[in-house]
Amino acid sequence: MSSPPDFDPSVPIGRGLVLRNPVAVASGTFGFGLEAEAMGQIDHLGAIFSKGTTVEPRPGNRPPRIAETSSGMLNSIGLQNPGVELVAREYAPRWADWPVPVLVNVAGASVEEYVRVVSRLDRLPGVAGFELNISCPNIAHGLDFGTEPGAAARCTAAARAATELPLVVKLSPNVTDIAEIGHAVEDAGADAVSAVNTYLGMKISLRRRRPVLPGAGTAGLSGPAIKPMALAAVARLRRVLTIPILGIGGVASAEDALEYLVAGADAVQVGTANFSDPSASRKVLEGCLEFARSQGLGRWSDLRWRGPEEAGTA
Amino acid sequence: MSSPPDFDPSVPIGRGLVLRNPVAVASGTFGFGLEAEAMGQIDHLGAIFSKGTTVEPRPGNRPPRIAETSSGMLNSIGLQNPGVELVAREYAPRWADWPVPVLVNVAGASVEEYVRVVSRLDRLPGVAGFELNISCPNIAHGLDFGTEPGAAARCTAAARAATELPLVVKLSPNVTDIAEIGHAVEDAGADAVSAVNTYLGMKISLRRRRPVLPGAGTAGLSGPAIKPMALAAVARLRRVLTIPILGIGGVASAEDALEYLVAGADAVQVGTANFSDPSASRKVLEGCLEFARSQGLGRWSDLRWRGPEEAGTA
Amino acid sequence: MTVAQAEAAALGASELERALDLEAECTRLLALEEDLFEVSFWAPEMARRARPGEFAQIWTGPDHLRRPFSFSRADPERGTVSFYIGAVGRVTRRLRRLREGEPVRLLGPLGRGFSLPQEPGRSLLLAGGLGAAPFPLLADWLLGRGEAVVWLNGARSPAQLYPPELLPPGLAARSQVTEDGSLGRAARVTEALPAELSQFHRVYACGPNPMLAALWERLSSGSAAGRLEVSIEAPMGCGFGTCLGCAVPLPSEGAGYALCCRQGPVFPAGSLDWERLRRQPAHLE
Amino acid sequence: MTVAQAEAAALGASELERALDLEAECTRLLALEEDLFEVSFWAPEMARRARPGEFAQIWTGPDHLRRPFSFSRADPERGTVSFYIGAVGRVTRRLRRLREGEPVRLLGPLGRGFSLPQEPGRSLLLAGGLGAAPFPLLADWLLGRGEAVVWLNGARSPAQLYPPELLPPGLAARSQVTEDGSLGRAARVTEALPAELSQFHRVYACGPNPMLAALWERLSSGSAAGRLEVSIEAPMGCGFGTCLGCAVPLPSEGAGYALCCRQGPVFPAGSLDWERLRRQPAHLE
Ligand SMILES: Cc1cc2nc3c(=O)[nH]c(=O)nc-3n(C[C@H](O)[C@H](O)[C@H](O)COP(=O)(O)OP(=O)(O)OC[C@H]3O[C@@H](n4cnc5c(N)ncnc54)[C@H](O)[C@@H]3O)c2cc1C
Ligand SMILES: Cc1cc2nc3c(=O)[nH]c(=O)nc-3n(C[C@H](O)[C@H](O)[C@H](O)COP(=O)(O)OP(=O)(O)OC[C@H]3O[C@@H](n4cnc5c(N)ncnc54)[C@H](O)[C@@H]3O)c2cc1C
Ligand SMILES: Cc1cc2nc3c(=O)[nH]c(=O)nc-3n(C[C@H](O)[C@H](O)[C@H](O)COP(=O)(O)O)c2cc1C
Ligand SMILES: Cc1cc2nc3c(=O)[nH]c(=O)nc-3n(C[C@H](O)[C@H](O)[C@H](O)COP(=O)(O)O)c2cc1C
Ligand code: FES
Ligand code: FES
Repeated sequence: MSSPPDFDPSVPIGRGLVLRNPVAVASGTFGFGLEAEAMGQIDHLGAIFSKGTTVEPRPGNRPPRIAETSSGMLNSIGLQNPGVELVAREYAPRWADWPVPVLVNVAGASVEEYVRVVSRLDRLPGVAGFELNISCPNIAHGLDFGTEPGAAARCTAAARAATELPLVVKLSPNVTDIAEIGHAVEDAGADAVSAVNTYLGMKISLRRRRPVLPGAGTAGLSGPAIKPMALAAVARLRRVLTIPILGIGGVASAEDALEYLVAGADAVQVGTANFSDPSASRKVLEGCLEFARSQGLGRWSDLRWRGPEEAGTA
Repeated sequence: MSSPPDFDPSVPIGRGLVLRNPVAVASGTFGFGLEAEAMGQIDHLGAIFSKGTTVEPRPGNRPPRIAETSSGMLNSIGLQNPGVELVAREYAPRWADWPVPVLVNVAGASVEEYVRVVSRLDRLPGVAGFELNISCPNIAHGLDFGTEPGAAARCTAAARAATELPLVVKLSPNVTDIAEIGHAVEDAGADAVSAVNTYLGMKISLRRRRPVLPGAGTAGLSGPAIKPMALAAVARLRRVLTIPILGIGGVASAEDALEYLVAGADAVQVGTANFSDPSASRKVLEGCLEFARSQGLGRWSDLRWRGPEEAGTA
Repeated sequence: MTVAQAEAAALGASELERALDLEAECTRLLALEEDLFEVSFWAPEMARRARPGEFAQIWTGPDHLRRPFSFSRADPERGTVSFYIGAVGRVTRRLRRLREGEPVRLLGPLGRGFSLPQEPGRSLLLAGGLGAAPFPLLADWLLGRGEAVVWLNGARSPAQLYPPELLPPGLAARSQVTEDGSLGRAARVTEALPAELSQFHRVYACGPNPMLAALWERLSSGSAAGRLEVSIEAPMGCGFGTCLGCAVPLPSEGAGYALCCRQGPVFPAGSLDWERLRRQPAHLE
Repeated sequence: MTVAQAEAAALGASELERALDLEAECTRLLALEEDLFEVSFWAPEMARRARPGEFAQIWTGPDHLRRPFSFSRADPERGTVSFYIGAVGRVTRRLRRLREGEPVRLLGPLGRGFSLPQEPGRSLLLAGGLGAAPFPLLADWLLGRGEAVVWLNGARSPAQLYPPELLPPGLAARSQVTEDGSLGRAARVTEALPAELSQFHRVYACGPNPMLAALWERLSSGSAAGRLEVSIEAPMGCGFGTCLGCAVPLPSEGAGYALCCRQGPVFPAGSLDWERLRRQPAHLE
């Protein structure tokens, strides 16, 4: 995929890691990249964010695990993953040969668990960096790190101490003020933030008179429905953070991605759209490059909105 | 509209106010009821929640004020309203003749402003109660009362002291834990809560490289897109509150309304759906009554989900 | 007029009283150049009620808000109403694919249309691109009342021009301008105004905000100022006065906003704040 | 098999390698009783690749996730694939309104289908309602390999029964049962099983989970247990193994879940946890 002449589509996201372009794929929507690699569907990507990885293998939540909603979907996968050991031994070596950096999405029930996952993978060839998932709404206590600035900072600082690789922290949108959390993790050493993870939601089965998904019935909402909220979150973060922001939420087209860049993101991650269209991220990238070409962009940040010129209310 | 035999469709929401049925219309989506009354479109309603009313008339935000999103809409009306004085003198006397209770949605920039609106309308014929809008995201400081339990409680307590009429408090969903706020306002004397108001969102114009809506570009997201989140909020509130809950968010059909009753609401408010279909609330009610009949419901609360039977994760 | 006065004035005067909300079948879709088309629906009672400048809210399904379109024709004899539409986005593109017999929901007539002459005289119709939409119906009514009607048809390029062959017969005069000059004079509508504006008893204009603002600038100081009526667009949530979304700025600071759907979409040009209107995005998003 | 082993086993074995993602035009829609229909698409290469029990993900537009449907027929000569579908919700209702020439997107073939005989013998096909969907294609393949095929066709009522006139020619035997008895015997599929199950080399079943669970209860202790293959449904996010949404419970506690889209949708009945499957809503929401 060629870029427009005199246009540098790359995006630095910290510690020397430069994405070739601003289109990545979001954790949990691309597995560990192996399915897509087999299809030849990874070469164009700016980065791959792996499925959330924990110390021990996790079987995940009992089914059903997903349900569709208006312009969105709910998931309660429950961090099904083969555990860090298998990721280290089987997946990382494969990633080492790929032309795309893979950042491992890390989850845990305690600061110590986060650190153990990071330490095990640190400096392994194939692991380009980490994305701390302090915001997964699907496991007990998963929320706490993401909703309290102190806890978010502690988790970030501990991971920071365990690696020299780029450290991205993925923020929860289920908070009163996302900027407060963003600020805390920037101070604690995050190289970038991802915004956002899924929104807490529920689907009800009227026939069964209970939630569709098991247990408490809550799950994470993603897809086009959340884009307006995620854009607002990114714009809010841009006001207070100096580090790069990876915008996430309902990106399905180049326009969506470019809107995130306007709102203040440095790059985007394509999530749910990968499910309905396995080549979504490729189309997003192609459209973005075409836009840059036709608009004669100098760099992506030319697109960025610099804030309101005038007062907010009339 | 006839109810099934032996079925009582009414819903008490506190202080002796009993809605004939659980289908009301949401503040800001039905004006002050006058347009609909002229069309003969109010007789079926359980209640009308008026447009947000402030002490002084407000011209509202500058346009554009609305934008469509995937399965939702953004609004930044900015509480345009004619002020409490006109509501008291011109509207309330008309409401007094209506077969439907009208609750006035109250907004303000300080506790004192809320109290002044409530005091002016208290005991006026035609005013059946109040809904405190402590959650409007569209005016400066509007958010504060709704996002901090202490402030929410103070505002509620002050309004409580100013009226013996039913007092409903409308909660903001833009918080880390809505149950905490709900708890605070129940303790402070709210007779019921409405959940939820709009979610903070933004739409970007790629062509203009800025938000579509003026000022900071943020606005309130409503419509089917938010239903899964609002249902989760209602279910969460049901766990901790004893007072009635009015469920709001994306109700456009009888199924939607009944889902809220399953999740724990006592009644619902139809909002954005009134715009695309002026007879939406009538259809919602008819469908609910038909469902009650066909399912042989004893009362609406038979529908309510009582919580997970088993552990949340497998 | 203050906000409070405006609200009071509106008391009880509901536009919805005369609106119909019905399912109407497509009777004809005339595809025109580029993405323009004229679509007609079977809605006899609405065809009888529709007045020039009024609009209907069209709904093609539960997944979107209704969309406003001016009546471009209303034929009580055939029982049809028609709309002249540009396929610019989701719903208009869906409308363009309508087939005969397929239904949509129509809510209308809504809004306040053009004021019509008590006694015949001369009218000037200034159409910018899609702004021509309400004029076939307006011309019908004017001509029916014995008015002499001059139609100035403008657009950026011929493909965006209201099709000359669809112009109503019986016009006193018609002229075409395109900005690129490939059809008619190379000019903007505002540059091609007849020299003697004072001869017109009424001037009606509809088109992009910048065109209308430029027009007002030209006319505001002259004798035609009080005779100019414009049809304005604003994004609409409901179309019938309850969402307060369709605010149109009024000139004096305290006056606030008018509702496009209820006090408009047709306004006397002098009643609006052109300074603020001009700054508003020409093409809304 | 532990979770980790399962993951390791799947390494590199991507189902997507042989899947096509293409736009395909509807060539025929056969409306059947009630809300059932058979719809065919022009997709020659997919028709060549499709094996019995495999499925495709259909996409009708950007506003929903894809939906999985088993191939009911695949005709490499005509270049078409067909699906037997019940209009139960949003997308299936949209599919039922497809007209000839209208396109959808198809992603497939996906999944692991039925295992096929190395040498001819006797097969029993047990279809419950819509569960008949994969069997026309399966019967084609079996018959083509000289297999003797018995088809037991069941449903709640005749309207839900796979249309007898569409059953493939050449079956060794066929029988129909409906729960209400209005067509064929009044029985559930599980009550109408042939007495001599041991005569069958293979038993294939597809239908609602409670039917399959009841079947497994009947067969699990007998000699046919190891010969039973079932096609299972699970709500799917992607259909190709990345979302982990389509979990199907495996029996032993530590084993966790299989992915319906990748390790299924056809499973040896003995490999699944029927206790948990039975409790899962029969008709997902
Ligand atoms: C009173 C009134 C009368 C109108 N009459 C006509 C008419 O006769 N013929 C006609 O073609 N159009 C008319 N419009 C504009 C028409 O409503 C919009 O073109 C339509 O809503 C676009 O819908 P969409 O889903 O296709 O576009 P969207 O997908 O919603 O948007 C596509 C593009 O159109 C722009 N747009 C959306 N709504 C409006 C709007 N209200 N005004 C201007 N731009 C908009 C968006 O900003 C975007 O750039 C009228 C508008 C009003 C308020
Ligand atoms: C591997 C596989 C093969 C399938 N093959 C066929 C087939 O050949 N023919 C056929 O008609 N159907 C088949 N299904 C089921 C089919 O996918 C669903 O009927 C379809 O997804 C419903 O989509 P909808 O938008 O119409 O319904 P929705 O509006 O999404 O839902 C309507 C109703 O259908 C139920 N439903 C939705 N998805 C499923 C599902 N995956 N399984 C069961 N119920 C569901 C919902 O719970 C709801 O009650 C298959 C499913 C799987 C997993
Ligand atoms: C099925 C599914 C699984 C997910 N798993 C993870 C995960 O393991 N870790 C994580 O940080 N985010 C996870 N997410 C969240 C996504 O990475 C992304 O933040 C979210 O889906 C919003 O983006 P979207 O609207 O583009 O999907 C998951 C999302 C989905 C839909
Ligand atoms: C145009 C518009 C104006 C609104 N104005 C108010 C208001 O004045 N006061 C208030 O409490 N809520 C207001 N709301 C919020 C609604 O009452 C409701 O809480 C929200 O729209 C969610 O419900 P819905 O999805 O059914 O629309 C407004 C919503 C819309 C769309
Ligand atoms: S469009 Fe809702 S008030 Fe005008
Ligand atoms: S449907 Fe996504 S993993 Fe099976």
